[in-house]
Amino acid sequence: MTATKVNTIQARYRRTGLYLLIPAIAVLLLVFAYPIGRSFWLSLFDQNLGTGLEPVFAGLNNYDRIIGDGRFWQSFWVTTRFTVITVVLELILGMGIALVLNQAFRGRNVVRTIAILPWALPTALIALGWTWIFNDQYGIANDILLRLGLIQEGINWLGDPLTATVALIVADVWKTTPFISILLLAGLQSIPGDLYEAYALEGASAWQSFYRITLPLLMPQVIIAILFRFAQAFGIFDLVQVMTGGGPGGATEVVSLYIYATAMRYLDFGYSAAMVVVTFLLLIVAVVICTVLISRYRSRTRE
Amino acid sequence: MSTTLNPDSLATPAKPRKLTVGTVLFWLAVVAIVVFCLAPILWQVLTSFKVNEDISAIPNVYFPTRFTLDHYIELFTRRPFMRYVFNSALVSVVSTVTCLLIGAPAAYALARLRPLGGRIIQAGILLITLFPGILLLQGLLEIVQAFHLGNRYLSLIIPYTAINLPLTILVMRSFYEQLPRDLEDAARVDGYNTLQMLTKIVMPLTLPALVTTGILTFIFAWNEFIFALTFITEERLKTIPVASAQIGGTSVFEIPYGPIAAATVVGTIPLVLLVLFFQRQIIQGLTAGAVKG
Amino acid sequence: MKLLFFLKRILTKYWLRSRLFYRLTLLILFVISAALVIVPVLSQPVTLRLLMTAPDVPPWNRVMVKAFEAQNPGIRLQIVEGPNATNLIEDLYTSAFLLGDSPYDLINMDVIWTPKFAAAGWLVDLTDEFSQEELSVFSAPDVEGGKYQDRLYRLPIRSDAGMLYYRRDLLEQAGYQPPKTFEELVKISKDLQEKGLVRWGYLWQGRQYEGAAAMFVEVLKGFGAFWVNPDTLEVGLDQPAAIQAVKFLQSTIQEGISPPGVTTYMEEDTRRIFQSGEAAFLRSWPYVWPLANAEGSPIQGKVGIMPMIGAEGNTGGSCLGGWGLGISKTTKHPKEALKAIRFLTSQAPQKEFVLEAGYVPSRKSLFTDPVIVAKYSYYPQFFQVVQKAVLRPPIAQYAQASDILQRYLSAALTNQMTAEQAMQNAARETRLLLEAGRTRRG
Amino acid sequence: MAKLELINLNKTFTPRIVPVKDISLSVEDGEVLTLLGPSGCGKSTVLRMIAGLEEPTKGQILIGGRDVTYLKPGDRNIAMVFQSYALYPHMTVYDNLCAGLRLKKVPQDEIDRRITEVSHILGLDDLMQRKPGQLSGGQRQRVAVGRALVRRSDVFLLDEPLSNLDALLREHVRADLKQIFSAQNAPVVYVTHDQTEAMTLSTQVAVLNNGYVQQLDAPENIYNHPANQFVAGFVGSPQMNLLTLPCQGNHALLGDFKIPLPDLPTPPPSVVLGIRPDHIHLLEADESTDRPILKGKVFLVENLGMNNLVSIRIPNSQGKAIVLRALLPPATWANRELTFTLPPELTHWFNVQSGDALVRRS
Repeated sequence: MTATKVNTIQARYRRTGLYLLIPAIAVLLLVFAYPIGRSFWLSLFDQNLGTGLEPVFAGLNNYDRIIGDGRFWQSFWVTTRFTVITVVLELILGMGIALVLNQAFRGRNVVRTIAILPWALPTALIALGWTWIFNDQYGIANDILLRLGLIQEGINWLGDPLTATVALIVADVWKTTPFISILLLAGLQSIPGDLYEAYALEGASAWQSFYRITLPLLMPQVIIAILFRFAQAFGIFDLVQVMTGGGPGGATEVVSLYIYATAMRYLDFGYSAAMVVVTFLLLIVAVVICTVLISRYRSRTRE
Repeated sequence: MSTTLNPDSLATPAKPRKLTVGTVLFWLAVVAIVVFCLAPILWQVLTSFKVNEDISAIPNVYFPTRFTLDHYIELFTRRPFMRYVFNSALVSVVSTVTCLLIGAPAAYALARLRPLGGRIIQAGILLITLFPGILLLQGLLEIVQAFHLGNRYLSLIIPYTAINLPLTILVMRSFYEQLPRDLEDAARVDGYNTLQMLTKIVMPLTLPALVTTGILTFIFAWNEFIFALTFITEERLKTIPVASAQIGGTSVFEIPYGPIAAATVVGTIPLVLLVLFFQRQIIQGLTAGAVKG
Repeated sequence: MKLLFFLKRILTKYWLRSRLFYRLTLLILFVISAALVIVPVLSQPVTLRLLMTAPDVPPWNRVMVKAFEAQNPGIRLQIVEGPNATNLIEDLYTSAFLLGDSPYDLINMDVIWTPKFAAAGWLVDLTDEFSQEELSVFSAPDVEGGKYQDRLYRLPIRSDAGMLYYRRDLLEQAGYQPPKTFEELVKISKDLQEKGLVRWGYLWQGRQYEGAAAMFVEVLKGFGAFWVNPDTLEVGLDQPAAIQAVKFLQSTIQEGISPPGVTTYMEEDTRRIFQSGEAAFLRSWPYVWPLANAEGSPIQGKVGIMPMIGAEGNTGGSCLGGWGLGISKTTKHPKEALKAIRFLTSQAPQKEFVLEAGYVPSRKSLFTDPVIVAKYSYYPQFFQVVQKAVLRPPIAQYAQASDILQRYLSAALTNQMTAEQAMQNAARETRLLLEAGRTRRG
Repeated sequence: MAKLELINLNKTFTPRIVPVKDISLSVEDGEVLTLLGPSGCGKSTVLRMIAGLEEPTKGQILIGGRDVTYLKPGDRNIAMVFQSYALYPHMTVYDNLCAGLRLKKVPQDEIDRRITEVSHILGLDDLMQRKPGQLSGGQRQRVAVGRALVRRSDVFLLDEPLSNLDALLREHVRADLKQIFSAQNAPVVYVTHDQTEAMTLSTQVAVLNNGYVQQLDAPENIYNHPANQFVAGFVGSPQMNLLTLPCQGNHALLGDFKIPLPDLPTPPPSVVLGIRPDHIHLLEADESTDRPILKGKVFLVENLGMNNLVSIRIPNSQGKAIVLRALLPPATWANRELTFTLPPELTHWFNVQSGDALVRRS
């Protein structure tokens, strides 16, 4: 019997399964694995305008350059700051929106539709819109603040490092809070209502039940949202490219913008590959940390 | 089924509301959400219909004193904006369809057929969803160079398909796992082979899921910027986001906000329609893709 | 129960299915028919394509294209409209070349792109196509700007140079001659400000962008410093003179001669202030002149121009801008492209172009051409400016070097670093950059 | 028609999860074999292996003498009714019925003939163009059976087909199924955890537990002569009293009472006594008997409607009191002292260690 095992039903299914997977895997390897692997390889070479765009082996020189590159570390800091602030704001706002949308009220479906709209729209176009809103002369942001008497004269939002960062954060929070609130909303709906009722019977206040039931039970979704958003925010490109182009003065230049400029503008391919590698490794580290957190959380709640 | 949103089943049961401070605050929150989400879009829409004097009026003119379609007309006459719309549509639709064709069977295999290395593949796919496009750009550029794909739709279709594959696979897999296994067993007893079962039983049954996934894929493809910016330099082949971001004005130092606003409106209308019609599916797909993964 | 729920769900969505099939079919039909339409059946005469900023397109179409196609029936010249910002145009050209098969045959190049495009091997070497004699009709700096490592890649078609605008009326009123040095400029500015004639003395572009690099090149020249020596790749940013240059710019802000906002200004910001009559001096490009002197401008007829000045004991220099044409290596029509360049840079079309668009010509004789002078009386003055123009370093990694400089210059101007710190950092990073290519090339 | 044989089937998922350890069975034409057992006993796995939906780790499956162990489900010529019915929700009843036949390239007129016949038997004539979502539970169940019937398969498999129906409907359908089974000749394998179904529908019942067949027998034998303690406890409701009792010579000690053991070569130190609650014989006040008399006090009465289930505490001077449950006609039993006997012919004896019956009767 065992001799014919190769042709057993299960084996046949498995084989069919593999065939079904092959096209997808091939595409994924081509578009994901090759570029990443290639970057690792290329990061060991100098390939730039100085070398006539020919690769010349350079060992770890490019990594050496990164260490001494003030602009890379500035962009790194800008990205990290942007990521942390937006993710925190989006989580708080997203949680609020999710809690509201989880209530039953007239017109809830309409509000839900509206609430996911920002997420669905093209970032580049939305960024153009925000650029206009934050225009120093004709922007509505200034106009509203002026009318409210909060400022005395118009702010050149995108012209100042601090306000440009604020503008970017506002735009990103607007754009991606819906994503988080969707995730959290799904989490909220999977929490059985009788839990709240049981807890309420014990005399818990709304805040207590949020803190004691909602938050802990929502933790997996929160961690997943953080992970997703972290990766996305860390790789943000279009919003910044369109709104500030990294300016003023590199104050809003995120890592991906610098990598893009290094590759596509400076044609410093070896160096940009090294930056890709560094960013990639940092992302992996973050993912590992999050995964550990999730699994630890899950095993803890199971006990 | 537990994490999909079913508006009929509420975590908090509806109670008859009385006008209390709580309800007032609650409705204020609802209004705030609506304003927060809609205001920037509305401002852009209003701008697109304003004459230039209104656009650059100080203090701001909120509602156009005179409605004008000039910016839209300029958009379509000065530039091949129809082409941009067409390019975006073509690239998005083709990559979406390809993605579903490749992704759905793969998702099924992962959900039910337990192929060799399935777990590793799945973990890899999960990881991949987190990679930002910038990490792939340079390598893809080389591929594009090697196969002379520059300024061809394929140079966008392939990356879009690939980038959407992980999400497609994750979402479809979670839908397939919810499918009652008995149905497939019954089909096997009836004599369907795997492919027939996929096409005749599983796919038709998960058509809503395919639509859901397809919409997500379409949205991502329509909105993509960095590859479209890099792999397409020919004007006729540009997609809407890139073309809009590159709209030039009549003077070097002036930015044409009217046409840009109009471009924004034109470029987002298809997506607004999608969201209006498929709100539920989008939410479902997103949660299935992220939470189940 | 689960199954029942599932069935219910399927059924409630069933409407979706039927309509969806309908929609999908429609969509596929649409895609197929559209694909058939696109298939480019363009077996037309030779078409030369080039990309330029949106505002350049109308005058090109009105003059150059019309004239060229009239003279060369077999060749079409197609101008592709790009975005406004020139750096975006550079990126588009760069991407196009990187992708291989560039869709552009001719390249309309800013002066600072030439070394990069040439070093990348994307341009046809034109050195042997043009004799010294042919080149001598162009302004010398413009021709220089088309060279990289002594080979010619670009023919100038339009010149541009930084210059100093001043309020002739106010200077006369206060009894001043136009300044010869920065020191004089500062003195006059202060005086005029004190007299309440103007709010600001001197306007320049201090935002972190390429314009600031161009502006700074002039100040460097004015202090006798240099940025990068293109032949030796020596970096001069941390030399005392260069640091002096930075300190001069810092001082204009500190002393209230320049508005604090100058560190965020680009050309238009400074022009608006100058044109509203609020400033005595402005460093900018030729495009300001017609606008400042336009009907209804508060300073119409009250403006003078001169080449950029220097510090005491140094001669100043104007930063060279300007555009020229090169040929893409991947073009299928190099002969036609060369023919087009010869035609477009020749006397008659350029003259007409200058008259139409008000651009600064690259051919020397046009500055004094009677017809042109009749329309633009100030062109002979421009000639002086252009002749004194200095180049930004024609090195392959100019863009990178410029970004490094902009970064640290901006840091110094906004007082995040001292002038010394900033320039030392800039010099160090620039050296690292040039090193990465040079050592391994040789 | 074909005999179904299972030879030493084993299914091992992981070394610790072995739902089917070693099962051999055979079902002849016209037989209805019920696989009865608690959930997790491996009965569904056996059925799925017969269908080809699972693959045995060891062992063989023969249908009509043909080895089908590694054949695809579709190639085995079997039909199966699923617990959830597994009707294709996107197809009409008609399409559901003929899907399998079409795949087998049965000619259209033959398909129609068979469907007409089956739909007539099952009363599906008016439902042909409906989709499963528009059918009631009972109708769906009939369609599922119909789908199996039209295939005219060599073996007919049913996996808890009645468990999704409400109690009333279940009785009807049970009767219908019984008729359908007897009207056709293929071997039927029927999986259920419901003993009533097993008793009413089958010609043979295999009680499964723990991956083994505990007893394979006619339904009445399963009830009356359980082969071991598990079968005794699993079959019958209310559950049989099973008491582990110490032995003294030829007697088992039930509290302070002595019950004679059956004839055994060597009397064991202890033994399990089994007596169904309904078999406990209450002695009337004037009734006399030569059997050992037991006495106990009622401490709990559960009203089952037709009867009362009475729990009796029997005093035990050696240790803890022993509890017996008896099924008695309704009366005020609470706190009464009862006198009763255990009819020897209805008393079962099991080995304490193995659980096997000490005496096999047939």
